[in-house]
Formats: sequence, C-alpha cells, structure tokens
Amino acid sequence: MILIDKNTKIIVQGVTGKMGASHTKRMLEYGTKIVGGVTPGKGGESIHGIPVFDTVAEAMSATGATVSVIFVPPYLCLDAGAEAIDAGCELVVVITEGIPPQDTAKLIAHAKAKGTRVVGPNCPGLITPGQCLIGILPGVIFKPGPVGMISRSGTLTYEVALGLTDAGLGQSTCVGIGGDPIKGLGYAELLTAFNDDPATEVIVLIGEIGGTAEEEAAAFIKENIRKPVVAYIAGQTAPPGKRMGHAGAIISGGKGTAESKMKAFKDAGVSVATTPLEVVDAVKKCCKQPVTK
Amino acid sequence: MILIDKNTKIIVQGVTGKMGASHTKRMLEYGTKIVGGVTPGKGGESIHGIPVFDTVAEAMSATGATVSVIFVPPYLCLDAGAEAIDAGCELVVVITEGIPPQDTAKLIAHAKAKGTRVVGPNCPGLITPGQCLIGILPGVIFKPGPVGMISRSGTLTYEVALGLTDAGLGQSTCVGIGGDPIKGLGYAELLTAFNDDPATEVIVLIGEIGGTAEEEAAAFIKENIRKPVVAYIAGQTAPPGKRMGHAGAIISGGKGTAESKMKAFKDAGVSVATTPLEVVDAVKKCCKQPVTK
Amino acid sequence: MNLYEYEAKRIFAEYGITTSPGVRITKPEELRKIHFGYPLTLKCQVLVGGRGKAGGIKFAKDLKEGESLAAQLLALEIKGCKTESLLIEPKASIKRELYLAVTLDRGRGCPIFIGSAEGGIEIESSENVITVPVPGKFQPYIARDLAKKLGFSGALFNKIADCATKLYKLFEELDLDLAEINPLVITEGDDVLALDGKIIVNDDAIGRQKRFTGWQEKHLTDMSVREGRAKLAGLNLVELDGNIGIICNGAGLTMATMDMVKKFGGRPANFLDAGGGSDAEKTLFALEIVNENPDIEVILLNILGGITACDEVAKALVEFRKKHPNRKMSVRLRGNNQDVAAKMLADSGLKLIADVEAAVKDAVAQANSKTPVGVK
Amino acid sequence: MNLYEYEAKRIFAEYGITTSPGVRITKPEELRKIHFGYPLTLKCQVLVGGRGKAGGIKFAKDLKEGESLAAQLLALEIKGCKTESLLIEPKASIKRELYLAVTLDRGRGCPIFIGSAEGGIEIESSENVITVPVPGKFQPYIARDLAKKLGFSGALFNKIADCATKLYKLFEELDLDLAEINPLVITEGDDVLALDGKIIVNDDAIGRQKRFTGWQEKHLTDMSVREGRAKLAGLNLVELDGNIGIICNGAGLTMATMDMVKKFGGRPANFLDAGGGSDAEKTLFALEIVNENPDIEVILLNILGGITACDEVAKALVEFRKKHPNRKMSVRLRGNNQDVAAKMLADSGLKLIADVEAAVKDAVAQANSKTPVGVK
Repeated sequence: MILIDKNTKIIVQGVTGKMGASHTKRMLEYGTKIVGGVTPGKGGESIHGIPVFDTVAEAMSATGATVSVIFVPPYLCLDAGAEAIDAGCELVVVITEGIPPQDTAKLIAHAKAKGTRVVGPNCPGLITPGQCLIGILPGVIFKPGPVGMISRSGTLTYEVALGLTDAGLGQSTCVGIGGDPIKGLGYAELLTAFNDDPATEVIVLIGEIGGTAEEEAAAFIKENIRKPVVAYIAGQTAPPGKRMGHAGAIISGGKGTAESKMKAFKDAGVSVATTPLEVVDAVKKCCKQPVTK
Repeated sequence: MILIDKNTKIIVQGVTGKMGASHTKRMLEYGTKIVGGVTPGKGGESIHGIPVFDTVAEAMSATGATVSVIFVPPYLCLDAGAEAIDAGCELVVVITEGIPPQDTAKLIAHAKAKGTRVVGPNCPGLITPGQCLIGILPGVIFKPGPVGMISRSGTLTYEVALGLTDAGLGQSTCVGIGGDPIKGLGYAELLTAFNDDPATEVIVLIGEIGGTAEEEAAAFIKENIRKPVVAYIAGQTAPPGKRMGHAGAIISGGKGTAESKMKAFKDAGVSVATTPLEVVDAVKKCCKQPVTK
Repeated sequence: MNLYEYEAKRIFAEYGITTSPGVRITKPEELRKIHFGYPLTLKCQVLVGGRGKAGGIKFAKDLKEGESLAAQLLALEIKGCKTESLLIEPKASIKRELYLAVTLDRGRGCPIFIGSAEGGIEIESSENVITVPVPGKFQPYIARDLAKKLGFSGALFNKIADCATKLYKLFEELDLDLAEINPLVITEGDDVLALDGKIIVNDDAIGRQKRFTGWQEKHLTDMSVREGRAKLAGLNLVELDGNIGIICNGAGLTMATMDMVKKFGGRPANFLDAGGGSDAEKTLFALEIVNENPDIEVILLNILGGITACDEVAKALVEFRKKHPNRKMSVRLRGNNQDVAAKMLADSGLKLIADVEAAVKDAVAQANSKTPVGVK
Repeated sequence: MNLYEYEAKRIFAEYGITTSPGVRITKPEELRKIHFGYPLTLKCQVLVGGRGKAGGIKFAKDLKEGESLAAQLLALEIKGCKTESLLIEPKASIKRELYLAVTLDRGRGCPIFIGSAEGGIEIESSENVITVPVPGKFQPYIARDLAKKLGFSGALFNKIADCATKLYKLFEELDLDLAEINPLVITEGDDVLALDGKIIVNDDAIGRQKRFTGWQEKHLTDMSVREGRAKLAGLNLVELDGNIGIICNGAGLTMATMDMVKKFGGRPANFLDAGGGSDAEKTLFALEIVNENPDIEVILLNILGGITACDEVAKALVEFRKKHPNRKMSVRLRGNNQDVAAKMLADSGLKLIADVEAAVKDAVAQANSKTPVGVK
C-alpha cells in the first residue's frame, strides 16, 4: 500500500458541512481513523463522536493527525489548504470540485515549497482497502489485493475497481488524483510509489483526454517502472474543443487526444485497454497471484 | 575580506539614471569590475565604456557577473530585486532609499527562499578597500587593513573609517547594512563572516537607535564571536517617538534606546565607544598589528 | 465563459492596453452615427474561432458599402454560432503583427505567457512560439524577459513589456483561463495596439468575479440551446450526432460509456455528466433534456453510485416513465441503495442491468432495432 | 503619516469593519444636527496618543452639556497638538474590550498581528500580548489562529477572525505602517465594533497610494510648524530644547553629532539630516529653518561628503552668511571638492574645522560664550 494505512490519523476540514458530515460518517463506518474535524466557530462541539476544532493547528496537536481531507466550498479551499500545509500536515486530500485554477496553482506551489503532498482537488480521494478510506469512494467496491490504481476520474475508478473485485483481484491502494488541469500528486510520483511498494504487483492507470500528462507518464514508465502497467484512457469518442465534464478533460489545439495517449502507452510497452472491463482482463494476465473469487 | 574582492563582477541596475550613471563612473574609477548595466529599453547602448542590457538575465549571461547593485527608483525596486534574484545573482546590493517596507519584506523573503544575499536597502553599499567598491561610499577614505566594519549608517561609517584610516588602521571590508527597519544581511551573518575571515582582526559594529537588532547582536557575539568587537551606537540623545532620519531609527514603546543597546554590548563583553573617535582608540587597543601611519 | 471581442477590448482598455476606437452596432443604420472616417473594418461578434476564414471580417470604403456589408454580416452564422453584433473600427495601419497571451500551463501548474513574432495566426500551428512561465508572484521583469525573447529592443521593448504586464494583471485579477491578443499590432507610428482579443473567464470563478454576474446567459451562443440550458442548470452536456442519449454520473464514466457505445457499434448522441450526488430533480432534468433531442432512439443511463444515491435516481426514472412511457431505455444502476431503487422501479417496465457492458450492448441493440427491446 | 480617528474609521468601514456611527464636527452648534440620541461621546481629533488621560474624551447627557463640552474640547491642545475637530458618537454598550493591530515586525521582517484580550490600553505595557506573524501570503486562517490565541470560540471566534482579516487587507492594500483598533469592543449584543482606531500610512508609500495624495499637509499637527515645513521640503528635522542648531548629512552622523555635543557639554537644539547629495538650495533651506529657532546660539554644520559635494554646501553657506553675518557658526566640511569649498569660503569669515570633535567643541564653546568666537 502507499500513502495511507490503518494507522493513518486524519482530520476533516469542513466536517460539519453537508458533504463533510455525511462522508465523515461513511469513512468512520469503513474503519478510517478520523480523529477530529475542523469548522471555524464550531470548536468544542462533536459530530459522529469525533471532536470539532476551530483551527487545524489545534486539531492536529490535540489528535496527532498527520493528514487532512478537505470538504470546504471552492472559494475557501486555498485558505483551508494553506492552513493544513502550514500546520504541518504531511498529506492533504482536496475533494472539493470547482476551485478556480489560479487558486489551485497557488495552493500546489505552497505545498511544494513546504514539502506537503496534495491529492486532488476535484477528486474522490484514496483508499487502502480494509485499512483506510479518505474521501468519497464507495468502500464496499474495493477489496485488499495486489493492484495499485491511479485515476483522473471518480466513478470510472469505481467501475474498474468493481470489475477487478468481481474478478477476485483486490487493490493495494487506489488514488483518485482528480479531474482538474492543475493538481497535486501526478502520475510520476504515484507510479514510483507503487513501483516501490511490495504489496503492489500490477499498476492500473486510468487517464482521460486533455493535457499531456499521460504522454509524460508513458515516457516515465518506460524509463523507471519495472512492474506491469495497464492503462485505460477515457474519451476516445470525445470531440475536440469541448470540455467533457472535468475541467481538465478537453482536447485543444490538437493536443490531449485519447489516440495520442494510447499510442504513447503502447510505445512504452504498457498494456492498453479500450474498455473498463478490458482493464480487468489485462490485469489478470499480469498477476502472479492466483485469482481468488 | 568578506563578500567581495578584486575578482567580483558586478552589474548596475538603473545604470543610465542620474545616480546610477555617476556612481558607476566612480566605482569604475575605483577599480571595481563593473561589467555591465541594465536599463530596460536601452539595451545595446553603452555608458562609461560598459555595455547596457535590457534584462538582468541577458547582462549576467553576457558578462559572467554574480552581483548586482540596484539604483532604480523606490517603487521599481521589488521588481528589479526579484529580477536579479531570479536571474541567479549571489549578492544584490540595494542602494535606493524610500522603498515601502512591505515591498522590502517581500523582496527579502524572496531572496531567502532562493538563497540570495541582499545588502540594504537604503544603504551606502560595501567596500573591500583597494579591491572592490559597490555603492556610493567615498573610496578615498578607506584603506586596506585589519578592521571589519558593519554599520547601519552611511556618513557615520565614513566618519569612523576616516578616523581609522587617519590612525593608520585600514579596513578588511566595510558593509553598510542600511537604515531601514527591514533589511537583508544583518549583524549575525556579517559578524560570523568577519569572525571566519583571516584578514579581519577586529570588528567594528556601528548601530543606532530603533529596534532590537543590537541587543540580539550582543547576545550573538557573546555566544559565537571570538574576535574583539568594538560597538558604537548613534542616537544617545535622541528623544523617544521621533523618527531620526532613517526609517528604522525610532525609539518606540520604550524599545530601541541607545542605553539598552550599549548595556547589552557591555554585558556581552564588547568594547563600547561613546563617540566615533573613541571607536578608533578602542580598535587601536585591540589590534595586534603595529599601527602604521 | 468566452467573451465577445468588444467585451474583451473594453477590459483591455480599462487595464490600459491600447485598442482601436471601436463601436458596437446591431443594425446597419447605426453606421451613420459613426464619427471616424472610412475605410472601416466590420467584424462579426461571435464566440467561435475562425471568423476571418469564415468571412466574418469585411472592409467598407464608404457608408453605402458599409451598410450593405453590415446587413450581410449581421445575418452571418459561423460554425453554427450566430453573430451577436458587429464591431466597427477604423482600419489600422499595421507594420507588424504579434501574438500575445496569458493562460494556465497544466504541466508546470502555473500561469504562462505565450508569445509569437507572428500574429493573426492560430498559435497551435505557429513555429515561433515563445513561452515564459510565471511560477510565483508576477513581477514586470517577467514581461520584459518575454519582450526580449520576442526580439524587441528600444522603445518597443518597453511598450511590449508594458502591454504584457497589463495583460497579466487582468488575467490574474479577473480569474481568466485565457487572455489573448491576436494580433497585437505594431502600427506605422510604433504604437502597440490590441487589434483582436479573446478572453475566457474561468467558469468556476464567475461566482466571485462580481462584474460577470449574470453574464453567462448571454454567452452561451457557442453551444447548442440545450447545451446552454444544461450549463445554466449546472450540468455538463455536449451534443454529438448519434442516436443514443447517454446520462452517467462522473465525467470519466460518461466518456467511458460513450467509448463503449461506439466500440459496440452504436453512435452516442451526447455526453451528459449528471454529476456526483445529483438528486431526483436534477436527474429528471437530465433525462428530459436528453429526451428533447429529436435524433435519439434510446437513452442509456449508467449510474455507479458513490455519492449518488440510486433511490434518488429511481425516483426521477419513475417520474420520467410516467411522461414518456414509450421512450426506449437501458438502465444500469449500481451502488448506494441499489436494492431500494430496484424495488421502486419494479413496476416501471424498466429492467435494470447490473453489468456495464451488457447495458451498453442492450442500448446499442435497441438503437439499431425498430422495436423497443429494453421494455418488457 | 498619522491619520485622525475619524479618517481611520472611514477606512475601516470601507473595508467592512463595523464602527460606531460617528459625525465629525468643527463647531459646537453642529451638535444640534446630530440625529442619534444622548448620551453622546465627544472625542478630540488629535494626532498624538494619550488623549483619554489628557481629558480629550467627554460624555454629554444632553445638548446643553454637549455644546459646552464641545466648545471646551475644540479649544484643547494635547501635548502641544491642536484639536482638529471632534468626533461625536453614541455611547457604546461595552461588554468587553480588546486590542487588535497589524504592523511590520522588524525582527521577523514581515507583517505581524498583535492582539490582546485587554483593550483601551497602551499595548507596550500590556502583559497579555499575542503575536501572530504573516511570513508569506496572508490567508484568513492566520486571523483565525489569532482569534483562537485570544481565547475566542463560537460566533465571536468567527467575528474576531473576520475583523482581523479585513484589518490585514487594508493594512496591506494601503501600505500602512500600523492599522490598530484600540479598543475593539464586544457589545452587549455580541457584535464586534471598532471603538477607536489608528492608522499610520507609510510615508514612502504615499506616492503610490493615490487616495492620500495631498493629505500630508493636513497631517503634520503632531509636529512643530518648522518640523512640518522641513518634512514637506523633504528634510528630517526634529526639534529639541537646546541651543546648538545641528545640520549634518546622513542620519547616523547627525545623531552622532548630537551625542558629541551633549558629551562635550552642549545642548542640541535639533536634529536635521540634510540628506545625501543635497544641493545649495536645499542646504540653504536647512540653514534658514534651523536659524529661525529663536533658542539657538550657534549653528553646527557637520558635512562629510560622500554623495554631497562640499562646494554646493559652500555656495549655500556664502549665501547664508550674506543674510546672517552675525550668526555664530562652527563648520566642518570634508569630502568631495573640499578644497574648492575652502576657497569659496575664504572671505566668509568662517573657519573650517577638519576634525569632527574639534568642530563640536568649538560649537559648544561658542554656545556657552557671549561673544561669537567662531567668527574671525
């Protein structure tokens, strides 16, 4: 597994908001160590049995948390993220969708300067099945196992994970890196982490149209990654110039096509699937462990 | 000597302005290796025999300079300083007076993040006598020798240097750190540099009222400096609450008095002079070298 | 949100970037009130690119020709996008043309200047593109570095750098995705002039950019009417030319579903991401707007509930079936509360298909068949 | 530049910080037009501190008492500083008082919040001072950290943090040296209200803060008339109660010269830094303004020319001697062009003293003697 495990202690920023509260409940039900929440002005209250604090600094020093997951509204995320970073969080997971990208750019630059890792924004979070779920992923779909997943999409991750789990292929860790054009952790860092992770045998990379991150990931894999990688790119039928839901999913100026990305992966020796279920088949072929259903 | 020597290559930002041009001439006459100047829109021209460039990056790559001295107007200094820092200057000397302190704070923070040293702003510059003069100091007053000087004031530095030179006591390097409340290099860094400099035998520190930098320097000297230090504080008769010329020279809230600073130095075992000429006498006593007049 | 050229230029002027003295007209006779002399340039105000090639820019030597051209241009549609108005400007004296823009660079994760010594071109196809990133706080020296890389010196060096500094300022202050001057013109008198401009406001930032409050409705002309309505309702709809209407939750899943439809022999009629956590009302809106497309044969609904509660989707489906009992549909509904949803839909005549590929294949089969196979 | 309380409060209000509804009056009869009820607070508008202790704040129970108090307060001088006007406010319902300020921290080299759970006090003497630095770009969480350190929770936590956020914003945007609310009041209804405020605009930034253009002249009342005139002429003059007028170039040298005067038995009448590179005209202005002080016996001019050209100083001296041949003077002039200067002054009756201590001692001797010893 990478990034998180059963000992990871987490605080929730925006814990008393609608999204924050309901997903805190779900994360706790999954067994995630949510040890505190932060909502300015609600310090001293408690929700779902965990204490609420006014500031991240307070929450961290009272609980020993090292990770924060952010559910605050888009225009407050730069502030909330900076608070988590400056309070010393090692990992900040930003679930919120709709953050103006200039804010995201500032947040990510700040995190880099301080050595904090950011997952997201506009992402479903991440999960180490059976140990720790951070974000909004449906835990029931995931099972422990040898497949490491990196994905720009939420529900598409669930689709592939469901297929894997149904086929008896569990996951080491699944990381939804988010659908925005500017984001925290990218393919290279996570590919490296999975490559170094003894629990991961196969890496699944789920990309989509827009940008050139997949082309760069393909080159990176060719140079650095020794484990088998299965890639899938969504948006093979997307028209150019149109934003396909995600802020980052747009083919513009001839760049960012699924064709180009799939070609890059093929050229790098990566197994390329054309549907989510083909991913499962490709993973099966790579897996050393016997498939247990 | 510290910071600069006969091989230091320097560019002048604001080289075609009135101050920049006249002091470039004087620095060249002193023998300083001014290798280029920068004035946006005047690239390709030359002044006093040195080439003018439009940008610092260009000037540095064309000349191999590693130091920039800034003579641009106050509101343009943050831009000019950032340009020098981002172009990779190791040392930036800001002569300009009247920079809004919030700009200075941003400039210094940027320099720290990039590892660039800044002298000033609102300073006369620095000199390693006989080798390199950067800024507006009158070179004729200084002679090579064993005394390292650090000073918050320009003309007062000249007064003391004149006294030392007249007494046959030359200087290793003299650094005018500037009269603003927020500044680049401070006492601690320069005391350390002089302490480590084989050419320096005695260190003269010329402070003034305002702030607590001298109190901190006294504590630092006690802990870290093994060479003799002579301190002088200007403003023993200054009334509280009044800004005495320099933006930083103000006693406020009972803090920043000459009395407190002199006491701190005495407590730290530093020799404290009450007039500029007493500095000379005190240095004489500390000097191992025979005084040659 | 794309702005019209005349709006972009008003913003440029407000930030001190010189633009042509332009007048916007919506009727040919308004030309009579224009006080600057002929020849004039008449430019269609449309939200799509390629206006020049499509004949959307004309020159008039006198009022008579002007009125005739204006009438013609006002009626022009470019790539399906109606002309909103005309921008009338004196013909500029052009010595040189450049390209200058600020946008966000995905790879570097920061704003970036893009410049080219060629102007009036499509930047993607230009070979002389200069880029200068702005990794931290902007300082004007970065604009000077750009001017230098573009090869300028002397007075023009300062004018180009000054223009780039102002362009950056408005890019940052107005939360733009793109601030573009194309071409940036150097006149015979060595003045620097924004001859054409494009501004894209970041959609997510409109809520805090008060000056753009209420602008969105007027700026949807680069979309179909239905796409525009969906956008105002907070949904992402992209229409295509197929016959299978697609509704999913999540952008990636929607794209993957489109891809599967194509792979299994069908033709997607649209992309519609109903978003995470959509309630019954929003889902019903999604169903209705897709259903309005006269080209569709079948609606494929693929919901994998993470945030989305399947029972909310089922509620919308029950409602929709009441109104449109004969609409062919393939429904895949899996995740939170899927059993409740199945129970709710038991009497709806819809079969739920658990497997995603089976659902897609069912939709394709229905679209290609003449009888509604998906309805029991 | 210090602002008056009513000016500071207008700026606070503009940035969304709640202040009392105040009216500024310059005549007692203007009280009749005030629409809020009694009791009223009448506060002298002066640019020096310690107004409360000096009797500059009064409460009136009715119009009659108000007019009488207003007349009395309008005539009040506090620490030599005239009352500019009165600020009239309804008496606030105070539950608690705090102190809140933003200023620049010299040691850390960045802005800093200063807060105290005690308000209305002199912050230097408070024991419960909380500081929170702002080392990089400000974010509102820093204001929340401050509110937390001040011990707040619940709705007040957010109100205090919001007020601090706004205070920081105006501190930064207006280039202030200090933005202070003292006291910041929590009312009986748990509202947060700036009851008194102080703003110091950074003098060096006034040139780019257009709203303050032309304000300086009206904001010199915390200085003597001569100090104010010197400031407007770009010179630093601080008047003291001695009899030796001091003019030097450079702040450090001027202070050192004052210190030597004192050490050698004299009494400095002023600090006047004529600045680096001052020309004849500026030096003459400096001589004249120091000479206007009726208390001075002698002028000590100590110039060590780095930037300053000695011949320019000499030119001013020649001019000055023509007008004031009997003014006792001690002149030390050394540096650039000192020989030219000596020649110019040969006929002036002034002897030039090369040694700084000798010059100071000469001035002290002249000040303590009844005959003009410095004049040949």
